[in-house]
Amino acid sequence: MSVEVQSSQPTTERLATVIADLLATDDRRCLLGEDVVGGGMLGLSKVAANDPKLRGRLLGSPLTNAAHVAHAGGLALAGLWPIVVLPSSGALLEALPSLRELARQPWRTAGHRSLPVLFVAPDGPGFGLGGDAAESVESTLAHVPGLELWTVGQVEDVPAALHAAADFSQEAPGRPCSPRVLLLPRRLLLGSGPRGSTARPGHPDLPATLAARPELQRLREGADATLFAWGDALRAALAAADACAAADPAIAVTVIELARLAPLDPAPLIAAARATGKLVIAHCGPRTYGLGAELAGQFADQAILQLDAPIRRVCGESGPFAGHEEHRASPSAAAIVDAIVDVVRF
Amino acid sequence: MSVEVQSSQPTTERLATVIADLLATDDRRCLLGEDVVGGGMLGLSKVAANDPKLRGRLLGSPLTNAAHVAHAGGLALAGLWPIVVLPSSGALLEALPSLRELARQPWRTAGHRSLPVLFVAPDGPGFGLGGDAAESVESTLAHVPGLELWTVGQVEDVPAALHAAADFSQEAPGRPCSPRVLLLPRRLLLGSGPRGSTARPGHPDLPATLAARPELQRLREGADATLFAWGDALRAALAAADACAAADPAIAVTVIELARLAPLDPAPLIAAARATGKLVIAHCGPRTYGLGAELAGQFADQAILQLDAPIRRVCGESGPFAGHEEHRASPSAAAIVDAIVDVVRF
Amino acid sequence: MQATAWEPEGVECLLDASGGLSDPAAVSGLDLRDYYKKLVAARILDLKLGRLQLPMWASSAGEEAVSVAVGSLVGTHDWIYVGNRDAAVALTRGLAMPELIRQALGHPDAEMRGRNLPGSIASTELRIAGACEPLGMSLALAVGQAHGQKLFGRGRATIVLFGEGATTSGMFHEAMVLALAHDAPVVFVCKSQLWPEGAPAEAGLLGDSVAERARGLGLWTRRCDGADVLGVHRALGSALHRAHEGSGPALVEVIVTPMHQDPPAERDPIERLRRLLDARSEWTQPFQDVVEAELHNQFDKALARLSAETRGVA
Amino acid sequence: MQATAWEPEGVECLLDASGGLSDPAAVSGLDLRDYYKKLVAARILDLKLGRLQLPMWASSAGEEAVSVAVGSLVGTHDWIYVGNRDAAVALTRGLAMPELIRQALGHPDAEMRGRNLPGSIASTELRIAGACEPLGMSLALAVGQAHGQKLFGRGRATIVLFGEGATTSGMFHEAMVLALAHDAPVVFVCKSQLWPEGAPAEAGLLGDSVAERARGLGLWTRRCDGADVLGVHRALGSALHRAHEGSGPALVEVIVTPMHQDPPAERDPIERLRRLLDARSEWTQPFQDVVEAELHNQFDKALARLSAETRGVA
Ligand SMILES: Cc1ncc(C[n+]2csc(CCOP(=O)(O)OP(=O)(O)O)c2C)c(N)n1
Ligand SMILES: Cc1ncc(C[n+]2csc(CCOP(=O)(O)OP(=O)(O)O)c2C)c(N)n1
Ligand SMILES: [Mg+2]
Ligand SMILES: [Mg+2]
Repeated sequence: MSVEVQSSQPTTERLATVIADLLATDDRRCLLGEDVVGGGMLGLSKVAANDPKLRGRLLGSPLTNAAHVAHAGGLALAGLWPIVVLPSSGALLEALPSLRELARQPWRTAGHRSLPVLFVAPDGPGFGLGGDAAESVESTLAHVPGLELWTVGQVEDVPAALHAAADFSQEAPGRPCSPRVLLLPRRLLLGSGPRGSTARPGHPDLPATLAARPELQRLREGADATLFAWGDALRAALAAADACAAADPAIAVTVIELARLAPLDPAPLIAAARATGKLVIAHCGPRTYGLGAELAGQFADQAILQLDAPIRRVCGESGPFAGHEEHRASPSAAAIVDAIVDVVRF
Repeated sequence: MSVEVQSSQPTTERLATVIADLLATDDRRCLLGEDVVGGGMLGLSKVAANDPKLRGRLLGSPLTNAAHVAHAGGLALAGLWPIVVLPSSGALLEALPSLRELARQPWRTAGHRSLPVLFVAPDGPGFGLGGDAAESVESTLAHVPGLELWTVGQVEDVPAALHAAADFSQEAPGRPCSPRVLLLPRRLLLGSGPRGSTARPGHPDLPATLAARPELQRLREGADATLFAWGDALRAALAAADACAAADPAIAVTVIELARLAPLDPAPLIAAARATGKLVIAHCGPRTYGLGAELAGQFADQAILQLDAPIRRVCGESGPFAGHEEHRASPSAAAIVDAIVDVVRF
Repeated sequence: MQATAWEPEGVECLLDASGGLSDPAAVSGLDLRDYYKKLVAARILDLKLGRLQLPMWASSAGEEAVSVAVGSLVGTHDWIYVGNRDAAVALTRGLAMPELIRQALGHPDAEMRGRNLPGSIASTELRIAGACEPLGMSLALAVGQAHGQKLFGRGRATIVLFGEGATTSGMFHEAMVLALAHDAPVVFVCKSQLWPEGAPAEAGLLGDSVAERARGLGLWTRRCDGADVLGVHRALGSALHRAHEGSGPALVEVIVTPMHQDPPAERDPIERLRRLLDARSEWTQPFQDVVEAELHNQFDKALARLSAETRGVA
Repeated sequence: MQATAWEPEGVECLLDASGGLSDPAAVSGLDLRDYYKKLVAARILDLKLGRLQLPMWASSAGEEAVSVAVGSLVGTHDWIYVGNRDAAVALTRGLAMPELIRQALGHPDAEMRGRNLPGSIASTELRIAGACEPLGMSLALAVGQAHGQKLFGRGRATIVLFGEGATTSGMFHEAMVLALAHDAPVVFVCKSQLWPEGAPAEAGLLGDSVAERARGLGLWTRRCDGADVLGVHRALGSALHRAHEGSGPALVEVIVTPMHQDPPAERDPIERLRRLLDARSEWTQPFQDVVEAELHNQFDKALARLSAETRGVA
């Protein structure tokens, strides 16, 4: 009687399946967060909470400003692989001293202690609440020495991104893990993706290990300009590239998604920049001191001979924003198109 | 009998005089910090503690992670002009949520509430302790929306920088003050300056108001290259510029000191960059995602037609550092010279 | 009357479940009918705001004893730091309904231009500061504000409202420590939500009562029952009086019973005072209807005018 | 003997000021002469390290009861999170002197490559974690470590050492809250420094004792006198036993008397145990001299070898 009519599934439901699978496939994993036992604020632990075998590893915590992050780090030091689901990426700023301490531990102990812990947090605009809940925190987190910072820009990639980020199998004596943050753009959390593509172990769509998730992805190919983007701005970037491709005359734009923001590997970015010499960088949050500045700085140093136009950064305005102003926190596709046309015609 | 043999005075003593004078000249001012009543960890409240008229406005606090910063903000909301002396700029990262809240208040209240509060903190390498005490935190603090961030690069300017930063006389209904941070490079705190040049009111050396302290200063003039630097890196930058001027053939370098790091006014920086097209940026702390990237990004956008060499950033290595490795946290004059020669000969 | 699982422990009782007053002298100066009107107004405001379908909206029905006591007792120069369910504080203190609604709607023309946190109503003139995002942050700001008031020697005080969930945060601890260290005239008002089946550990209730924990640090404290409107009024009045006098900080814990949990009628603070008034023949159904209608009208008119303006602009 | 202003209040006494033992059964399993040797070693280590003129160095003389109890009582699989004046924990637990000195000197060849905070001695093999920069941070890490131990079901525990100054920090509060919420096998050991004239408010002593405040949150606590070495041993032993057994977290507060403040002789923990041994004719001056000389020799040899190596390299 049941026919496969539902081709799409909300991102949060897809993530709930990934989380249950992650817990099922390695019993070092445990899940922390507010109300995880009741399914979690975003429903991400709903599937796990209904599984009696997994419930014991859902560790609900009292509300704290900073110690919950250190607590998770302590669990990792004890040999667990904690996954911490935060209500907002702002919670990572609130707990910054703890996060800094965790990220510093492998250095402080000269590699003797490992911190296989993952923090997952909704980031940037999307919920319409403004304030902290519209802020993109990557420009602050990228300065935490020793932290690994990942994000994701395409809604269909979100489950795979979580799956990969929760993999700490590369841990070995003398090869300590760094704590990891995965920022999930709020708009992607509100979206949905293909229902089939869950995280069942052995499912061909999913990377089995972190190594299988590339630090950057080429999503469009084009010789006229190179567009760098990540997180919530990627959607606008792809729309802009597609609009350019459809224009007359067409502009062919290479689009590069950055998945890992820290540590940053500039070499492939520089190579992509040199290939066209016409460069646009798009990201959420303010332009001033945004992470896009580092890319521009790298290109102005290492790709100067190929540069034959200004490097344009298309970003959000400077915040904070009220709920009704959230759209100002991210760049629009139109603004990105303008920047592309600008540099190509320069 | 007493002759003026002592021409120089330790920076901390000079600052202690400034602080006493600041408290004396406006009774809205109060001083917060650990052990301020006993003279303070760095001795900065020694002079004030000996003055019975000022002692009542020295407010010693218990040790807290974050609330002391919010507490100071509350005092400012009540109409005081608190000056908070912190043991380390790391304390501002530890209290980041409080600092973010204070900086957001003028926005949150649509300008109805003002926060005339100043945080003064030793920053960067210098004390030989490594870890937090060798970190330059400006790259993190520059992302706090609404915060005013100042630093100082020349030892003789330190008292004037404090004097100017503690001035909130521009406050007026409808013109709320933002909280302000003044980072004092640790090496300058260990140095000394001319004894005469204290902060007595009416002293001609001192700016009476913040307006009198420029956001940037041109410290050397030269047509061959432009060098941007701030904080602890300024000393190395000036040494590098002087070495270039003395070389044969001489290289004439314009040196620009940035005093206010946030909010950043790019226009004068871009003008200075365009003037030579040969650009070097020097600062402490890691290059990747450092504040120098924003300058490079601005120049790669707005000065592209004048750029005829790569933009070089000469910075510290990526930390953290042990105490014996602190020298790696700042750029050397030799590395800056190399970069200047590089871009000039390009 | 038999105590139910809903009755909080360790509280002094002034107005009992059947509306009996154990110490009439304690409320001698208070116009009880007027006070009742304020409570009803608070309840109706919550009802009306609830119908607006605002994002992140949470009802404060059952917490009126706190809002009305705070709004009535503070002096003109006192500051109040509110949370997200304290709209009735602004109402009681006299914020005009149109502005209250603009703020609730996050309207760009509101005093704070729609920048308040959802549910939080502020006013510079009435010295009501809105909520902060980080847990417990407004407690530390309030301590500084109170400390500043004390330094100006004005005999003024600051009240800060928060929930039991904040008491596990470090900010709560540090704020109490700073208040004690500086002997700041601040009154911490904790609205502790209790469920009959007992709150989960995550909700922030640990060890004994919040008031008892604060007392362990050296704070003057009171623990009262939010259904006992007059007890809350008395406790908060004492705390404020101490603060105004320069006797230092205090914490008042109020056990609030959310009405949406369908508690027995006597857990409703408004019903309790109604029973007292009724017993004194100071309550009638027409009186009730008039009080309710007044607030309904005020609200509906203000909302209608705002909608008209907004349409006019668009 | 008359109590002086140096005597802490609210503590149970096992070994009194004159070396009298109130309950001999409480230390029946303990080799007191051996324990005394460890205390002397701790004191001499402090003396020797003090002579190295290290940056930020602070003497721990007077705190030996804590270091030696911790170092002696922990199980092989327990973790200890130390502060900056706990070098004797590593010594008692058996860290080799050359490595201990390398770490104290911040030597690049030390296990942690000179990255420890000044004064902090760590060891992966001995499960000693070094100090953290943010106030109270190691408390929260220790809670997580202990919680992890419990999840593996191993009956292991974690001890964390800190000072009274940390107890005003939010981290202290949050760490206790998390330990309670997760029933983690963690033992908080607070070394409270008391001055006869009373600590300044800034030093972190507020309200009643730290132990009493922690008890208010629901923790099992003991408060003891750091001069009473056997009382400290007993209290810490009970706390650890509970943690190993799965009975949850505990806090042991020890009132320590810094020797550099020249307190009366009976405030010296080592002197107290000496009096007991002397009364039992188990102490002689030659015994004392041998114990001291042993540590001096060990230290001097290790330091000399290290200097030779360093010269060899340079
Ligand atoms: C660290 C952190 N986690 C979660 C939140 C989201 N949050 C805001 S208020 C709140 C409930 C706090 O409970 P309580 O203090 O009792 O407030 P009330 O019940 O009165 O809303 C939560 C979970 C937050 N602000 N900070
Ligand atoms: C917010 C903050 N202020 C200051 C310091 C510097 N500091 C480190 S330990 C310490 C003393 C803390 O006292 P206590 O916990 O009693 O430690 P102990 O006396 O055992 O050294 C201070 C002031 C810090 N780490 N964090
Ligand atoms: Mg609550
Ligand atoms: Mg201490």
